[in-house]
Amino acid sequence: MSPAQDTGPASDTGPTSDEVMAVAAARALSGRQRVFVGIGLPSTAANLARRTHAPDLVLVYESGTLGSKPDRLPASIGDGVLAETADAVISVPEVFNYWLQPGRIDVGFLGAAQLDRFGNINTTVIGSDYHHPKVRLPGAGGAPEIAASCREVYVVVRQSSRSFVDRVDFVTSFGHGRGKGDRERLGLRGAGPTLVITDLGVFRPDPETAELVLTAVHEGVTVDDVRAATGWDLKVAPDLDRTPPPTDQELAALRALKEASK
Amino acid sequence: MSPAQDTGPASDTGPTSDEVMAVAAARALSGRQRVFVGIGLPSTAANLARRTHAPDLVLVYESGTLGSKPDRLPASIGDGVLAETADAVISVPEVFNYWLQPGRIDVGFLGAAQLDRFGNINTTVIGSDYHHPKVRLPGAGGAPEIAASCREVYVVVRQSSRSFVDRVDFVTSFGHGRGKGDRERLGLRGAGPTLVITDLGVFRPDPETAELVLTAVHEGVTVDDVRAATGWDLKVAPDLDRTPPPTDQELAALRALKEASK
Amino acid sequence: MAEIGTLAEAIGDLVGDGDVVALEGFTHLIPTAAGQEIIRQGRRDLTLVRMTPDIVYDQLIGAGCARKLVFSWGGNPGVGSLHRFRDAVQNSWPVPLEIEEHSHAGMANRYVAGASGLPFAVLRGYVGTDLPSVTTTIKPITCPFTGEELTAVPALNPDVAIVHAQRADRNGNVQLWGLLGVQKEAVLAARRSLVTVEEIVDELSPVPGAIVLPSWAVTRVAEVPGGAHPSYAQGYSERDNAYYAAWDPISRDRDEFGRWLEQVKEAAA
Amino acid sequence: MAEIGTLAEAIGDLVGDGDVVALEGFTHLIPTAAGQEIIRQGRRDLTLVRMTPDIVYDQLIGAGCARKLVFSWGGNPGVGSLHRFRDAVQNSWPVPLEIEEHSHAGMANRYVAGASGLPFAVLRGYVGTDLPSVTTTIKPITCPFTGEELTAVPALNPDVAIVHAQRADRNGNVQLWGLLGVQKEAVLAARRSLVTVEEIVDELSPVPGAIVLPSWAVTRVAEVPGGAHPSYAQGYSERDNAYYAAWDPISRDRDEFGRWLEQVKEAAA
Repeated sequence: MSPAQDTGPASDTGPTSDEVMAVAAARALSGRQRVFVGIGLPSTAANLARRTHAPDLVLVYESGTLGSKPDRLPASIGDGVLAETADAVISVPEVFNYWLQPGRIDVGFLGAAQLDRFGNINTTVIGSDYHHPKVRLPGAGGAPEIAASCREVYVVVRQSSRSFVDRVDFVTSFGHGRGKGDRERLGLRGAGPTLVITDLGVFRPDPETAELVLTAVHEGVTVDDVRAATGWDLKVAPDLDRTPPPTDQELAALRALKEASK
Repeated sequence: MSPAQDTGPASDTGPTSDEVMAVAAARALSGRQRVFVGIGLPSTAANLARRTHAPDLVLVYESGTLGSKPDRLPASIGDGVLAETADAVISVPEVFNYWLQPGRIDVGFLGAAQLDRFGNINTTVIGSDYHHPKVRLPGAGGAPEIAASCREVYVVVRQSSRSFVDRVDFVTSFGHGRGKGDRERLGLRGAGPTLVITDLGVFRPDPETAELVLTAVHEGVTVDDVRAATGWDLKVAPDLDRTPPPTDQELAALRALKEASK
Repeated sequence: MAEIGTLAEAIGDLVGDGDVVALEGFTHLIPTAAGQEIIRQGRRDLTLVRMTPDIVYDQLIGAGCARKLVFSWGGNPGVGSLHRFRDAVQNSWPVPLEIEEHSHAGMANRYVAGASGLPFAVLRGYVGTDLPSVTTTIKPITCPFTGEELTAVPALNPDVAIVHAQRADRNGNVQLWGLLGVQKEAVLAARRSLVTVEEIVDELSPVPGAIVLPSWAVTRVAEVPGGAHPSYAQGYSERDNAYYAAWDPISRDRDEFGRWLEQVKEAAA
Repeated sequence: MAEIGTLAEAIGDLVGDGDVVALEGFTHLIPTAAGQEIIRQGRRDLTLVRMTPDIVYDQLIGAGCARKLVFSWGGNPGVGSLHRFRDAVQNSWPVPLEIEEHSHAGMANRYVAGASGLPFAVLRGYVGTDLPSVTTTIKPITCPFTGEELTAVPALNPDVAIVHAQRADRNGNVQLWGLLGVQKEAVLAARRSLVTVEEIVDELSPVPGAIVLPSWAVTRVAEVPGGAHPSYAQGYSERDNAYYAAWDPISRDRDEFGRWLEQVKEAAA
């Protein structure tokens, strides 16, 4: 059985699936890492990490803030609180050219509308015809270069067989292409997606093939649940982990962050 | 007879040749022109213009100041007074890329160690062998791109047969090459040197050939004086002007500027 | 020297049918009032350029002002989709919308090239993605020193750039601070520019983090307090998050949007 | 995270014989004390990079620390020539000095490319001049969109960049203001960096016009009050114009310079 769907935080309820995902994603960050943070789930997770076990985490937002220390979840990447609490505010060209492009950022934290078995990301169009899409999505934003230039990429995404597909309809951001070695062939410097966290579990690329493999399931989730929400023939790591459930402290911090942003 | 050599300002003496030159150069600027100012004679002239007939002149220094309004002559292009009185202070890459290169500056005001009959400037080496120069000069600084990108270039230089040569030993900054049309052939956008002011007179390029022609002599200077200080067979404009001598007001303003910078 | 005038005059004088128009402001200082004045004056066939076509462009697209959109991320930030944008792309409603799609890094560098008087910019970008297969303004370029292949994008030089700023002085010098986005680059890249400001003051006292656009780099300044609503102007207003949420149902429905449009057209600038 | 230590330790740890070293500061915030510590520690065969090799590089060149100079303007600003530089170029004294000569625009863009992780930069520069005939790091490049020919210069990525700033906090975050030169670009382009500062403070209060280099972009910070003398640190000191003038006779004469050098070597950092 899956955990309860996210129906908004309430201090007397157990964790929702989104909360489990946010906590799992937050735990993946540590120390003084420099994290390039997309808005939404990545921002929630990165801020939670900074408020719990990783107070020295350096949050970089594409709106041009280095070292933001927001006391609430920013409503957008341009939320004033990001600028007001930053070590430095810089122009958008500068954040991409001087800070992202040269590989100064440890972790790029991205969301996805579609993610495929090799960690390629689509946020552009659903459907095979770009010019006549079934669904027009927002587009690339900063993601293609975040995916290219950060030392590693973590993806956080709600999982379903529609979002977790064999092959994305459009490669907005390059993951591992069609397998191991494709990034090197293209001269991409970062390691690409090394971690994918969903509301069901955790995935990592197989070191031999770069295909995403299930390495952990969250509390209350079965491997069959995950398979049912995966659009390819999912491989499972032999030493499958179970994500420890959010601690009371983690959950309280997450809910406090969300509450403060209302 | 030439005017007295510059032996330092004294309020009860007539103008020195450097003062005549500075005043003549200042008069060439007017209105709201944006002037890219090199240090030394150009800076003196531009500041004098701003203090007398052209109070709205916009002074741009390569150290990164837009609209400096110094109350004394800056001792260097990095004098603190330039930053403190500027409308905007920007980085050095920005001043060259965003402000100079696109042609936003009306007048580039340059000095020269050598200047030739087609307005090419040398500030690099004296002598024909770059690698074993007779005299090593400071080099290019901002001048090559100032000469290329400003709408016009004014050169202010002390004249002698050594500095006013048929052909410069090294083209540090391109004037009119070897004649009319060379700038267009190279795709240079600005008009190049349109005015040269020395301690003896004023020169402008011939519209047909782009060769510098004497168009005015300063008070007390003869055409023969100028020919003697010119390293090529100098052409003289048929309607040769005589520079009106500095007014008392101009001289007082110039001396006050210099006094304030001590 | 920037001329100071009203918003309606400025749009009337600077923005013509068929122009390439960039309204910039990266989630902060978005010149929404100027966008609505363009709607009110009924401009058509615009090529709209903007890194993040959010509500301001959803409105212009829904009103049928645009023929083409050049962009890198089109969404209602923190809320979801831009439904007028989607309706135009998916259903050509109210008019077909051509798109030229880039990444943020590419768009930012295109403005930098435009501001720098260069025909193109170089970046490490787009590699491995499908964007170069659908966007013709992305090409490879080889380093003449190392032989390495990189990506080139052409300069953006809009006919008009419009941005919002906190203040201008009476000479038309403009001061803005907080998140700076690509506003300076957009203004410097454009042939003409309009800056709407929260207020016109006697003197621009220094503010930490502020930049100044000198009057001689700006065509027109118009005092439009609140002109960035529903985005914000740091030091003057807060982001109206409720408006972003409220826009979703208006944008989602053509009739709802039509009623919104009538109201805008009836309002004076 | 930048480590905070002494100047002598920093030079000892960061600068090795044969390194490519950039000391930057455009007439303001010139890290002269750091240059003299390099002399004191007897480094040799350095490739010195600097837009404006003024007194600080005249001293290093005269002391025989440099094998090569990469630069765009070498003079004693407001005074005249750099005689140690001239003596090295004209007479190979005390050791031969190779030069790689650019314009300011070229050098600035080379740092920008270095800071941006690109192998080269594009500019409208050097056209018609004799510089490309004597400098191999200037090449033509063609715009892939318009066919126009422009100029490319390779990135500068020094082994070490050294700059002076007004302040740092105890975490090593650096704040500087006034004329900014290319200091940010030099630090970001370099593999290692040292910032000498006027003072280390508990908190970096905001200052108009200031920029901050985050601690994680800097290798080492050393408190060196007056470390920019004879240049100045806006808000802390004035430019010592008399020193610039006094340098001329010292620099002009090998023996005078030799006496100056002995004094520097005897002084503690």
